[in-house]
Amino acid sequence: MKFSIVVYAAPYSSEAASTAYNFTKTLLDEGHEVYRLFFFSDGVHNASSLAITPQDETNLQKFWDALIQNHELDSVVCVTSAVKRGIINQQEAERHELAATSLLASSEIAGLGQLIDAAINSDRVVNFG
Amino acid sequence: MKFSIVVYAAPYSSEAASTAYNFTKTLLDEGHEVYRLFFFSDGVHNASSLAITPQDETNLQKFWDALIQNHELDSVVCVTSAVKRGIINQQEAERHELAATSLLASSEIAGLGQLIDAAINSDRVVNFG
Amino acid sequence: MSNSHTFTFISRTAPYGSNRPQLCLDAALAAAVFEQKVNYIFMDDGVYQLVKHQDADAINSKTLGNALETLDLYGIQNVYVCTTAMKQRKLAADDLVIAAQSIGDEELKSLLENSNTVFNL
Amino acid sequence: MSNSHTFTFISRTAPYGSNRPQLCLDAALAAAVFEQKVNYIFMDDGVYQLVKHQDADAINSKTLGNALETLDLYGIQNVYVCTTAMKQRKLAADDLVIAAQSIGDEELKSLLENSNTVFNL
Amino acid sequence: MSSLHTISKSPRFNLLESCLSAVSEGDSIIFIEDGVYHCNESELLAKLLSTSKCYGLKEDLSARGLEVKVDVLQIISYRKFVELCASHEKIISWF
Amino acid sequence: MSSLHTISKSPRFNLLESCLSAVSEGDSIIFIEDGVYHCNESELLAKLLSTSKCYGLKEDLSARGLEVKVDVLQIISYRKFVELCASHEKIISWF
Repeated sequence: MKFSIVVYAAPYSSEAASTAYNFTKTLLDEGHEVYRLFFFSDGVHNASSLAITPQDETNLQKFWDALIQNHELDSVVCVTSAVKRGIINQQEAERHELAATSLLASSEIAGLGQLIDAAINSDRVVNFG
Repeated sequence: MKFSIVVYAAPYSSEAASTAYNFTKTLLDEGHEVYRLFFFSDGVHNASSLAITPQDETNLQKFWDALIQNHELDSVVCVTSAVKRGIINQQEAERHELAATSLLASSEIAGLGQLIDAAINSDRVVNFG
Repeated sequence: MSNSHTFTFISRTAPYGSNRPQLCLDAALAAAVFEQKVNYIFMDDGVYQLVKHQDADAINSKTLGNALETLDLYGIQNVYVCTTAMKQRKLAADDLVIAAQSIGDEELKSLLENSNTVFNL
Repeated sequence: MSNSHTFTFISRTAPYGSNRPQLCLDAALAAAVFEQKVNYIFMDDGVYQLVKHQDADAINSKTLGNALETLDLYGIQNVYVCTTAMKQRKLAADDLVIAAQSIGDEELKSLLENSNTVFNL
Repeated sequence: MSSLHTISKSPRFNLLESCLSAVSEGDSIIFIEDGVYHCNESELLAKLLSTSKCYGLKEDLSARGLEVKVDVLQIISYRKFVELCASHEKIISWF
Repeated sequence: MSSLHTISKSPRFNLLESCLSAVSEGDSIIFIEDGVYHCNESELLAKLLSTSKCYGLKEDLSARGLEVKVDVLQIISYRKFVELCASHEKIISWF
């Protein structure tokens, strides 16, 4: 079955980001398919490339990154949510003359159309916030 | 009177960050003193140097940055909260071999001792979350 | 893109305190742009979004009451408020910035049953 | 640093769902390190932090029940639970991972009145 | 057209109350994250049993040290959570 | 040693209930952000009046289009909010 997963919560502040990760991992293990991951609102922080965690704690951003790469998932961060939260890619950085990027290469920035498209083309949408 | 302000909330997701800003601005206008701003938990995102906001919206990070610089405020982001949320300075970036920094130069990264010190040395501590 | 999908958006939170009302609205407008069937339901504290005479300039924010008028501009006509939520908050239809149909629990359930995707913020 | 300051930390939220219990604990331990007088109060859902037999490995988290034992290690002995919160959640002293003194509203008020700084998470 | 409702905040936030006004006969409810603190309110859950099946996520229950009476709700793993999402026509998340 | 309590979430989150078990005679309460939705519950506030002064932050009230009966609480600006923080010995924030 084709799932899309929407994540509204940042890692570390709320358990929801971790639940979304566990859920996504399980559904892939069970042979289901991910049509799209969509990171919305504070959820965009799951795709930060700059997070550093202590060795005894989970680096959820790295977990997502590995999952996305290993399964070649389509992972999108909402543009409106991302840029105002400082999650930016090369293109946005250049456009606004910022010296850095902060988005993991495994995700791309796109609009809310990708969320609507995901809902239309998935069998199930599951929201975590 | 000497105030310290503690901010737990990120901009845009909750009104608390904006309330904290308005409050701090007002107390300075009224002739009070800020002993320290302390950004804790998701509050560290107020000190992000990478935020881009649409022209018709408030860039709260820039507002804080200007206020801190104009009044030469002591502004601290909690190290434990910051690094796992991808808010890092040059030193952390180099130590973890990350290509970018994301902390506004007007704030510095420090430990919770600075929060306790602020409480001891201020007449009032006001928390916004 | 297929046009047979029904989206229902439930907006349950108060304006300004959090960004959830704006997220819900943005997502609904996106669905409308894609020419999908959209229901928009105000429930719980969400009905506060509809109160007249809002002016959020003083708190560095955009006024949401005005933004809700865009629902109509984007062709979203199925706009509902939960009767219970209105009563609990002592609000009447006259207090609201846009026209919305009052619904009880049974109508709410039926709207949800007939939806393909529900966003609940 | 002056030693006459009394800090009171109120921890009101459930473990794991949010990071607030951890923030509260971290701040209290920092106050203890600075050799300040510290009160630590579990109120509302915060009493859930004290439930025995927690094991957060499966949700990629550190087990908070264990972490609370560090209160004692850092010399924080004034640890309280609100009687009302315990009763509402059907918890008894035996269910708790550390010893804590039960307090009613009057004792809570008096602790707060005699504090210089209150962190309320 | 049955729905699976997820509830992920403590009872303090009254999400179940809102959820119940939207639950149709045949829908199911799963308690996750801090939502698992609903699992000890056996009277409330017993009432729910007539219209809906209730589930609690094992990982969140054991993280919190919660023991639950299994006659009013079923304790399930992430695997079964995914299965429930597949077997219900849509998922409505309350958070 | 009077305290100023700030309440910044909607009544839905029951913060006032928790706050009241911690409010001493002579303390004050200010409603800010979504907390200003408490300002219309005149009965509740009238009861509070016997022990505590209640305030609502003007900017948050007008943002939300709320009209308030000024006999049970005082509508104040940020300036007065700062002044209250200075005139109370400590501030306890409920959020």
